[in-house]
Amino acid sequence: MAGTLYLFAAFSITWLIIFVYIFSISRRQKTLERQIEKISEALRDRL
Amino acid sequence: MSKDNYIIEVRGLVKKFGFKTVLRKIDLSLKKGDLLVLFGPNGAGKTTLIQILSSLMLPTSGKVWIAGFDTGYDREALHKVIGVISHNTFLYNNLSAHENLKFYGRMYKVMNLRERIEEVIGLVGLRGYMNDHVQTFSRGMQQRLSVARAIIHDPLIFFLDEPFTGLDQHGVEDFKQILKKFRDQGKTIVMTSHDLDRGLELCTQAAILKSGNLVYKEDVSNISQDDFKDIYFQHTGEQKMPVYVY
Amino acid sequence: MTFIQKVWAIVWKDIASELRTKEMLLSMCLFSFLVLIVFNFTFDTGLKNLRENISGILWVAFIFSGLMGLGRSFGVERDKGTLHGLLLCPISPWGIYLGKMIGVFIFMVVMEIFTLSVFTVLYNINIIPFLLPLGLIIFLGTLGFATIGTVFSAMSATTKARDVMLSILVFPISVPMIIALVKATYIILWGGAIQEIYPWLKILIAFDLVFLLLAYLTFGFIIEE
Amino acid sequence: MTHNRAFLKVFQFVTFFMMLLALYAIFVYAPVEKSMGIIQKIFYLHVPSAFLAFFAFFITFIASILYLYKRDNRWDTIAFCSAEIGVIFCTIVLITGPIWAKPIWNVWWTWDPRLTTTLILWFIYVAYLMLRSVAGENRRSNFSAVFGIFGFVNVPITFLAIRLWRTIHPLVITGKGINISTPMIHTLIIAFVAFCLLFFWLLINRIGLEKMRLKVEEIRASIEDKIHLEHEKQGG
Repeated sequence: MAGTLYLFAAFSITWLIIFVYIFSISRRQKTLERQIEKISEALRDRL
Repeated sequence: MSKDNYIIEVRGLVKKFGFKTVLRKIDLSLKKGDLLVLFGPNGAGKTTLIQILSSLMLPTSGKVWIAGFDTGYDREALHKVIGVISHNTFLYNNLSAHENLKFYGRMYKVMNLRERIEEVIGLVGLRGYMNDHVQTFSRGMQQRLSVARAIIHDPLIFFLDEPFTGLDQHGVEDFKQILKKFRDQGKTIVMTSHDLDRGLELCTQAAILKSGNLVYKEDVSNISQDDFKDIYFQHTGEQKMPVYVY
Repeated sequence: MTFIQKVWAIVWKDIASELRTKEMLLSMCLFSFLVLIVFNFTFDTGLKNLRENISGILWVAFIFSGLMGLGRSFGVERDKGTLHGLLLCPISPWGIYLGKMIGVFIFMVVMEIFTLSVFTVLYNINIIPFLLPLGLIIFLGTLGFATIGTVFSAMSATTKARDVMLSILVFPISVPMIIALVKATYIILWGGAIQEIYPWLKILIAFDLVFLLLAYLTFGFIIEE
Repeated sequence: MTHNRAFLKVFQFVTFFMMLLALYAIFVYAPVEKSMGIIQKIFYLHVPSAFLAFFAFFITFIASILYLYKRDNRWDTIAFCSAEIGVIFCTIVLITGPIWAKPIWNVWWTWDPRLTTTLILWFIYVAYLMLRSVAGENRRSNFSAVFGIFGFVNVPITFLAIRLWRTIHPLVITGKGINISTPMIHTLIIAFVAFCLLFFWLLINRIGLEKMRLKVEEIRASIEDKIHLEHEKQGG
């Protein structure tokens, strides 16, 4: 039974790490997209 | 690849720090014996240009040939023919004047080093301080010793970055004499200065750098100082000379 | 020949400059002395199991105080603005590297001779009979440490948090060398057969040669801007 | 661009599918190992992660060499992104290792050559990432490329040294062999492929992100530059 617990811990931690990483990538991507949006808006206003 | 008639040849020089452009497409050529003074407001890229010319920095794009040597490839050969003086003296504080010159003399493999040290140290008027440690020197004396250091290997080309910094009136006069002597010997000199009067007195060529652009470069031997000041203000848009704080 | 003379000029300049103040040598020696004393309290020296630790203590003292010397090797040149003067000299980056590296090596050896004599007294170990093999191991170890350390010293001198960065770069890379040094020193100090240290010697020699070669190939990239 | 995006979508779908398939294979298809019991299934996470961490650092090594050789910033980006993902996988190895060791050998950590080398590897590449964050902009690429080369060349020497060190010391733990059956090998292969796909999917996305960041920074710098120049013109 203890084995199952350890197994569960190992798998959940692994997935957690991977998902947190994917999440951080997508969040940074969103931030960049927002910045691009801002820049192009500012440029449109000037034109 | 060297251009025979030009001793300094800069083609399409661009320098960026990260994405920040410091120098934009600079073209510059100097003949042997020219004395060029680079003027320009703070942050115009003067020091960066001098550092690239003296191969301390690599250009982001473009080419620089000094005495026929490409600054990216023939650095060792290039270093033998250039002398650099900046507001940073490149001197070792814990060593004496003589030891500093001995070190640099050995690095440049100067022949008859002992006599040569005597000679250059006399030239900058520090003969009496030969065995004193550099850290006991005043700023002006350090700058003089820095001149001696730069000329120990008798270079063909000089790059001077704000060489008057920290010199007293007397030191400035001496330094001008040294520069005149070099000019008469046919050495090529590139120098940055914020001091229009002192700079103009000596130069045959003047250039103005502004925001990384070379906006002006002419032979100024026939232009009066006042005329040049007007040209300077016109090109830089400044109302007066920048105030430097060191 | 010219190359060797120029490299020697750099070494001479560093030594002459250090002998004026002796600041760095003194602090390195004092620091390693302190390490020996502190470890003496941490591991009760009366106990037999100290034998296991004693070679480790010695190398911790060497490496930590060596790190002080390394940090200053390029740090001082940058702070005092002499680095550009050095870079403008007509010598290849490899020559500058060798000059600085030999300087660090010599300072470390001086510190190590001092530390070893204190060590002999404090820990009651007679090292005279093992002087030759021990000297060889210390030579290889110090060389390896100076080899990688000089490269990272040149890097960290330009970064923020200079000293911390130097340790973070040096330690993980020096792991195989430290293992080999501690084990070989242990075998020598406790009278092991000389053949026993051969595998460790091989690792040390390989480490030194590989990283000297890498330094030769890459040092030019580190000092350019 | 659309072509690229479509490819990425397909790639993402395949990766996702393979990950599910791997989970199915690990928990349903693969039999429970006899001597270790169910805990042995960590093996399917641990081994591919270890391989990929190593592989990622190898990519960093090659990209670093190519960067110094070609002076092309793309190689620098690849080296950096690969190192970051390598650290992620390395972390997974270092966490699953002790979790596996504890119930089987009743210790969290063993100074086994492979595990110890992985730990050193982790330190080296965390140092690599730190170096990138503290180095000045015009030196960053060169420094990290040199360190990427030093770090990877160091790996075999470290492994040899640690192995030699462990064989001379008595081993507290003697590795129990795993009785591998054919379904287990199948499962391992599936998990391996799934992890490789995951790795490349992460790498492609991370490189895309880094390129986008650089592009935005460049655009921003050039706009600021234009404004600055225009401002000066008006002032003068």
